Amino acid sequence: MNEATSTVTDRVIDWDAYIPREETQAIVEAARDHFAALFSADDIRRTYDGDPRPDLWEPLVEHGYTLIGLPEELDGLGTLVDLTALLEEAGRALLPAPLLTHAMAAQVLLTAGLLDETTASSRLAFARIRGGTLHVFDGTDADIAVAVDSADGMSVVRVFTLTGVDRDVIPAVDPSRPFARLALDDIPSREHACAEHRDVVVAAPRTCVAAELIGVAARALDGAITHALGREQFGRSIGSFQAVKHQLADAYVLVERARSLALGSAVALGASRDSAEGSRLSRLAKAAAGDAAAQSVALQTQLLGAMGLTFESDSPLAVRRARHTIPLLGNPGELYAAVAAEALGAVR
Amino acid sequence: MNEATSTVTDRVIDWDAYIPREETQAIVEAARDHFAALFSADDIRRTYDGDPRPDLWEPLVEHGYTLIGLPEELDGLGTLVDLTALLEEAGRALLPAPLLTHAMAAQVLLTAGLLDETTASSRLAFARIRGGTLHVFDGTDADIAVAVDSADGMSVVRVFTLTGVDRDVIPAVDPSRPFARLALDDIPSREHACAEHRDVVVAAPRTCVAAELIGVAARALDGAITHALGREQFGRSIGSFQAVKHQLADAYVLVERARSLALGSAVALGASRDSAEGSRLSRLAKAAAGDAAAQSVALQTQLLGAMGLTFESDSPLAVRRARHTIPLLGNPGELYAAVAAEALGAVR
Amino acid sequence: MTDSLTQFRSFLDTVLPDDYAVAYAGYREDEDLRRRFQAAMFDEGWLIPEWPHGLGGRDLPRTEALTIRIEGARLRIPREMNIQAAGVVAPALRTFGTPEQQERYLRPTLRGEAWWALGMSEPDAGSDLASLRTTAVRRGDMFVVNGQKVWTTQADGSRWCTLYARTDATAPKHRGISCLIVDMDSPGITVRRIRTAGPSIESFCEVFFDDVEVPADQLLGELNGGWRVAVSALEHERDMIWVHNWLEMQRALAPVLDDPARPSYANERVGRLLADTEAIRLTGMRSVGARTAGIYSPISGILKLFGSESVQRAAALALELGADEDEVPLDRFDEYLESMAATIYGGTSEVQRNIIAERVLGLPKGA
Amino acid sequence: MTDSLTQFRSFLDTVLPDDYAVAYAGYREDEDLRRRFQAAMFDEGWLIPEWPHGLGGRDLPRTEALTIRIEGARLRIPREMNIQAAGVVAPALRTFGTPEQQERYLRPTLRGEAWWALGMSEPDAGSDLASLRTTAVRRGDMFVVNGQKVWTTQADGSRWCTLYARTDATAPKHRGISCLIVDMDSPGITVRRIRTAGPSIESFCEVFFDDVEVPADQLLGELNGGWRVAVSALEHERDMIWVHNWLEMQRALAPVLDDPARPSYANERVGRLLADTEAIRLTGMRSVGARTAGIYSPISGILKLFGSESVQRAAALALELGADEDEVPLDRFDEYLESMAATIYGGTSEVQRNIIAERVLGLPKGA
Repeated sequence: MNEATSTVTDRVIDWDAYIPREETQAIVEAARDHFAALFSADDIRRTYDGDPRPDLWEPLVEHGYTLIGLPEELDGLGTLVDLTALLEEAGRALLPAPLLTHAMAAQVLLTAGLLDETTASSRLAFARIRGGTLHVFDGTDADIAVAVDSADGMSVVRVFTLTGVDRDVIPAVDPSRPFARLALDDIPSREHACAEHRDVVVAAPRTCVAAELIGVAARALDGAITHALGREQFGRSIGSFQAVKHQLADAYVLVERARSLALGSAVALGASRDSAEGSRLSRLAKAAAGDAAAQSVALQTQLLGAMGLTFESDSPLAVRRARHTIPLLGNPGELYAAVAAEALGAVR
Repeated sequence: MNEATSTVTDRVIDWDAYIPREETQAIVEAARDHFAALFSADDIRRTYDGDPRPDLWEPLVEHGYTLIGLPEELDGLGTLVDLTALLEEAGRALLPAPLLTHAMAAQVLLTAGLLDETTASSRLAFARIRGGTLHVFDGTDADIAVAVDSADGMSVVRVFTLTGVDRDVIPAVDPSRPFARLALDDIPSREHACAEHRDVVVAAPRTCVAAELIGVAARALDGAITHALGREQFGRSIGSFQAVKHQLADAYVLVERARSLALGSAVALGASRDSAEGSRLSRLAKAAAGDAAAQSVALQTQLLGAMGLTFESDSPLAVRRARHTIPLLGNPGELYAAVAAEALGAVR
Repeated sequence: MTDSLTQFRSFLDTVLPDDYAVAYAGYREDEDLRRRFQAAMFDEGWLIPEWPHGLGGRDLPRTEALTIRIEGARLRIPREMNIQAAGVVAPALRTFGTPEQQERYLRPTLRGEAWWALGMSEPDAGSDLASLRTTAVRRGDMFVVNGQKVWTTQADGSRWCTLYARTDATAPKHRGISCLIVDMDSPGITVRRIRTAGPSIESFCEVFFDDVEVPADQLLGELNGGWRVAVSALEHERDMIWVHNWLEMQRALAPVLDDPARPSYANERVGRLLADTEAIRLTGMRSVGARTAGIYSPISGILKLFGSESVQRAAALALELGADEDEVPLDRFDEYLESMAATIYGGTSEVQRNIIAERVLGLPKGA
Repeated sequence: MTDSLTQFRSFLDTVLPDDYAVAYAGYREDEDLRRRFQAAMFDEGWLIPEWPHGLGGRDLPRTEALTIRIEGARLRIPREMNIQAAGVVAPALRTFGTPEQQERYLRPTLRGEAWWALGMSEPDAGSDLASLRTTAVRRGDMFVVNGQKVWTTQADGSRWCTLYARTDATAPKHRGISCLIVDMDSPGITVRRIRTAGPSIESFCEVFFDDVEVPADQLLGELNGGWRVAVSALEHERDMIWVHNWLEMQRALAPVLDDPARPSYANERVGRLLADTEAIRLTGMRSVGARTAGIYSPISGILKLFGSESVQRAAALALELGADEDEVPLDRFDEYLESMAATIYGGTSEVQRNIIAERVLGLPKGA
């Protein structure tokens, strides 16, 4: 069957990329312990009452979290896979500190070739231009904001120096992660044209958002399971009700589906930051993570019942973090539809 | 609040239209008994082996089923609500005779003002023009076929005289309901321009399709429930498993959702055959009926397990009837999307 | 238009501010208007139009009364401050109350002058009323109440409470429960407010009862007949639930439909929700129609589940489509949060599915 | 490209017709080709590449063998005629068979020369193996078998059967079951073929056993150790399940993606299925990766449920979008029907959800 072998793409499967690495696991465990020591759920609640925790940033820098996923020549360590693993832990902890936005901005600069010692050691944030203002995601204390605009199938990366510039804090669905708003005219900035499509430039940041949402989803699912095991109704643990079990199983499938896509995306982007494959997988991963987070936090709330609607439980914290973060870089429906509209012919 | 009362539409709710009528119930009961006496599930299976039942038509005519929903001046009786109730029974029985296609064609002729004593007493069928051929739905024995085409926001109703014209029988997903294919050149036909949009002209036929699909869905749901009550697994009736109960409850909601929309559509079209409201509700009803049928037959098959995949059960009969009929006059996704695309501003 | 509808509109013109139709959102927080409005509704017989004159009604036929209530809801008339007073407690008082109780409580309850708390949920029972542990022990001409209620809406502002307590510890679970009318100012009652997840979730309280004395004549319904009172009270508002959900669907979808930049990819989901909207209305009407004809119809059993889940899907879609790539509008989030509560209150969706499966489809009880 | 992949491609070039890549659909019914192909795969060591030379393999590392099998599936190499022989029975023979059994059965089983039926399901037990009622009673050096099996695939063409029967009526349900190798030509066996819902559903049979004598040395595994044989046999093909589902997703979606008239309203659902497709592949690879590292990973537990339900959704979408307003393509319907079977065979989706909830999430057994 000569025709078959000559017309198909050669495909050697990189099984090794999917073997869990001990280094990744070490980062996960260290971060989990560290976040648990740094702050509690009550600290998150207090940020809702206007008591932010800017003091959390320095320990994160000291522990080297801001270096993960950066190149060695900038003192970086670990891979994009390690960064997503770290951000999943940040999501699981509902970290009330701007690690995600920092990582997103750093990844944009890295893809655009703009990351250097100065920017790598600044407090970065991801931002968006809306009319005459700059909206900085989780950016009340950021020194540098990074925004990516589309321009004729290519993109423009804008780097804003925020140090010393006045900013308004905009209330957000997740009060532990407020927006900063600044007048564009006030901010010194540089523009860098980039030959890639915006979806390529934001592929790594999208994967970062996906990772955090997966962590939020996993936390909500764990919370739901713990509740289902402990709570009795009609004389039995509600976790023994088949309908509850099946809902939890379905949510678990959604979480692992997203985790697989996020891993695939990080592997593809780690191999080639401007690959179409990476851009595509990052959108699917982000969409899947949004699904998983939306579904898991809703399920936790539903299972907890009235308690899930109060701050006696952590459920509203997870709902707010998930709903605040899901639209970032595109909501699930939008991303799925965009990938489908692009897809012609064979799936791969 | 003068502004409120002057800006809102007056709306007197016609509660009476939703009070069940004894006449409708009588039609339902008579048809149920009659269909049960006329044929069995084994007769339906035999039509799959090329043993059609043209002999079922005459009894249907004799019992007056073809007159239901027609105007009194044509010896008709009952309302469009009665016709949908009858067709729901036909769907429930998986009637292997062309009552649905006849009713669809008659309703088109009625809306277009083309129904007269001759056409009303002929064997009618609904059809579609594809290239140079006419595809007649369930039309191997039809004398007259009716097709509706779009033309610049208006429509053209075409009436074909099939008597004596040779036709090919096209195998269909539901072999008890084959298509007939005829060369257009061979068929004498008349054309009638119609000022209404095609969606208006086919609103009543769409409601008829919805009604039949609701019957199929109800049959499958009943079959699933009966099986769940009788079948034991792991030492218990599977109907006592909560996940099974919840799936059946959800399917039941889908069936009643469709039934409500079909009734609303029949009431609106009965009040005014060319109302935008009736056209809109008929599309939603048809979409909802497609959802209910697809879901219920899949659930029946799933609950029956391997048996559901064989002709030892009725499940494949319902699956084939549902899947054959669902795309007729538009699949659910298409209809939902079209109604949404039209909708601007307030829902009503 | 029927006469009563014309009269109701005239009444609204008289009692509501001129700009109410366009500015109703701003009047939502106008507590004074809300109080005055409820009193006027009662006085003029529009509060429960099918009830007798003098009791907030005008003896209208059931469907005509429902038309009035739908019209009111559609015009977004001011909400009652303490919705369960007229909606849940008053019907229970009318059905089960003694003449003295009706004389004392009905009027202030219906006019909105006195708020009520519903003392049902408990820490370890949740929505499972039959498992409640709060006890009421007869001592002389008093019941002495001990126990704890949770998730009690507006307990901190309520004058009275319909308290469900166990009065016979030896009877099967739901047979030993009675309903008592409790003065919330009684010694021994402590109320603790619980912070809710957002402003759209009505305040909850924990209520502790420590040797609270309740006069024996404050028993509502029969001794150990509390189960009947509870079931009857919760079923009274059934029609208003579908009307409410139908209007909530419209409210959630309106900004989506109005959005000129609505993306086409979501049209299928939008259309599905439009079908849900109409199906809620039509199923509600079928249910009323069957009741009018005196025919038993199982479909009213799906209205709560179908309606509340549809509203949640609509609110989620509006939330999704309302986000401007990164910023989520706070009001749409609040509405989504409110819709999450709708599948929990008054019997969770899981309980509703069990009820449909068992009572409508005839499946056996069990897990 | 690895050496083994190059060699495998050369092998395929030699053994398959020149036009196979473009005409594979037409070769699906070519039973002669399918038989010759399986024998060649065995002889050249490509059938189970991780197995030893001489047993259909060439001692390849696990992942390299999987690469070969994925490549074969991707190129749509001819299907085995009796898929369970090499896929289920051979691994069981290798793990549990006596040297004599392996000597006698392995080669013809792997080469496709003798078909096997799997005698598991029974009329009142379904997928609940522990409840089976067929008995095998020891009499001298024979087991005497009585009972009935249903839903037995290809029993009418099979030479042998792995029959699960109760050998100890007093033991707890799953402890009293043994696996016997039964010659289907034995006196007392009656096979009745059941008509399936469509050509894409493999033929089912009922098999009746009436005092069938089976030599005692035909016991596979230990006496009363049938449960272990069954579990092990069904788990062997786990990796091939995700590869199969991944390719089925592509096959179902290809005509949808290729359709120039694909309606945009369905794009969100199409995109969701594209995500499912990639997630099946990536979850499969994660599962292999964890096993390679010797780490326990629960994710393999979701592959069956997630894969088969995704394939069913994809087939339903292809069916919906393939209909030309009124006419449904028969081939897409057949594929949809086949996808309905995938959520039933080898443990229904309901059973899979229970397993995930209990074994992965740690929820209690119960209803």
